[in-house]
Amino acid sequence: LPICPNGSVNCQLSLEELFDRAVKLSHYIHFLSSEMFNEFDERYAQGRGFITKAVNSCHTASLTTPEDKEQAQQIHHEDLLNLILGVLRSWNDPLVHLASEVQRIKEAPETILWKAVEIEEQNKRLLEGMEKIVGRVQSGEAENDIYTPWDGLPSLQLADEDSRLFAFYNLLHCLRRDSHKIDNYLKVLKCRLIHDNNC
Amino acid sequence: EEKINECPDYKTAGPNSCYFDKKHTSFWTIYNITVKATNEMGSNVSDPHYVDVTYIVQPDPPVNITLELKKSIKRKPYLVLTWSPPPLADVRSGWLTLEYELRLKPEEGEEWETISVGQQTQCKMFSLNPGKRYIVQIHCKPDHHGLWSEWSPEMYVEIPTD
Amino acid sequence: EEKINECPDYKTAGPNSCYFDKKHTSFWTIYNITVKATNEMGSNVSDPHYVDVTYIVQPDPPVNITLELKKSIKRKPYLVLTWSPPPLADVRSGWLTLEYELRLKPEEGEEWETISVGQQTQCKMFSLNPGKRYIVQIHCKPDHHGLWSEWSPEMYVEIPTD
Repeated sequence: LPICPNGSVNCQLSLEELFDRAVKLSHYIHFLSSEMFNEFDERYAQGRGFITKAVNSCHTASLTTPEDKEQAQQIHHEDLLNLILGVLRSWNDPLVHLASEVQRIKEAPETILWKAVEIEEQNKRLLEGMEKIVGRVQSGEAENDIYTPWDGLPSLQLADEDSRLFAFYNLLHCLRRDSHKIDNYLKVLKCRLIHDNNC
Repeated sequence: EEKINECPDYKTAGPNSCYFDKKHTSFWTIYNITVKATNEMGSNVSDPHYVDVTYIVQPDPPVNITLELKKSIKRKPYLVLTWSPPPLADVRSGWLTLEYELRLKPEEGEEWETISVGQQTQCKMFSLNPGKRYIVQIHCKPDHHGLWSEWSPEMYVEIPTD
Repeated sequence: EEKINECPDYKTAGPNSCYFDKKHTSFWTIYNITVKATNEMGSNVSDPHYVDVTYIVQPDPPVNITLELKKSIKRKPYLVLTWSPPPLADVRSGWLTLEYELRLKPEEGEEWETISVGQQTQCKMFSLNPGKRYIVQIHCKPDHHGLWSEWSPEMYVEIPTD
């Protein structure tokens, strides 16, 4: 199948190809985020009761995101796309610092270090793809205002080990949750826009 | 501040149980569940049990499983299996994505051979022993988190010898 | 509007070549590549060549290949092959799904028999000629787009005659 049958006229990936790749990437990012959280939890969080404090303390909590299937299906696709963009943008900054700060954790295993760097890179890549998708789907100008700042860097550098480890635990816990949301929402959008809700 | 809710339904799941339906559970929320026991002497509360329903979803087994024997160009028999997601699992909307694993073994054999087939709903099985009768089963799981379903009922297929 | 970028690296891939590393390839884009030749008489540009990097991914060959001769209940020999995906290919996360093909032929034979085994990483080979020495190789490819890897190094196995 020739890639560009009519030469350079409109020679770009189809919306379906863009969504296929976005879903593959979001699946991969969430897989890595889950594994990183589990590895960190097993190695640094056992018996410290971090889960009790990690309830609803993500920097993206202020973004109103669909919590079940009905809500996800009621939201307009442009709003859901912009929401995904907003969550991805909100993770750019923390992922940059996570990738560098995680190197300072005592005996941090290579598998955690590698994943932190890989997730940061793939998050940027997914953001690039989402901007292309929004550009294709959006009627008006892409909304740039959905974004929540992150001010968690000082807590990743605290002297007290317990507090510092909790800060990492909480960040990884939120990354696992938000990357799962993004993966779910993208799969819903792909089924809606490409497969007419018949995946 | 923490909102504490009493169990919405003590009956549906039988004695000493609490049943939370869809209205009482949402994804990506950590529920802190404790059980309080009271008698005339007073009461006591269990340690908290933390649950996010995202991680405990268990689907029903796949359905509509078909087995079809085919011959490759070089007359070698191979098996084509197809199946459908469990009806209650809404994969159509994309909210739930399932992955599948199948297992097979010669009827009198001991060891199952398990093959993961990702999100596909069909699979071709090669390298089957002519003249043998095989048992085949399939199960499924949400793509990231959750529990494997039960195995589907056993299905049998005999590989011809010619 | 189309942005035209010059080749980032004329050296790494040897003479008359251009090497694009990860930083210079995005998988959201179809690249239009042309080669411009210039001499004292002037210059000329080739026809455009369109590339989508997803379509040209070529994995490394499978590794850790094991061959094991077994006897079926009816004393007939069969061969069990197992292998692992190439280390650099991240199949565990579902980022890349590989399918495999194996080929074998009697050592002095001419014609390879090629068998596709889908995503399985093990295969049982029946109907082998006792007393014959076989050569076996395996290669792999991304499941949708991409190129077959090189064949794995040749492995030999002799089928016993008793």
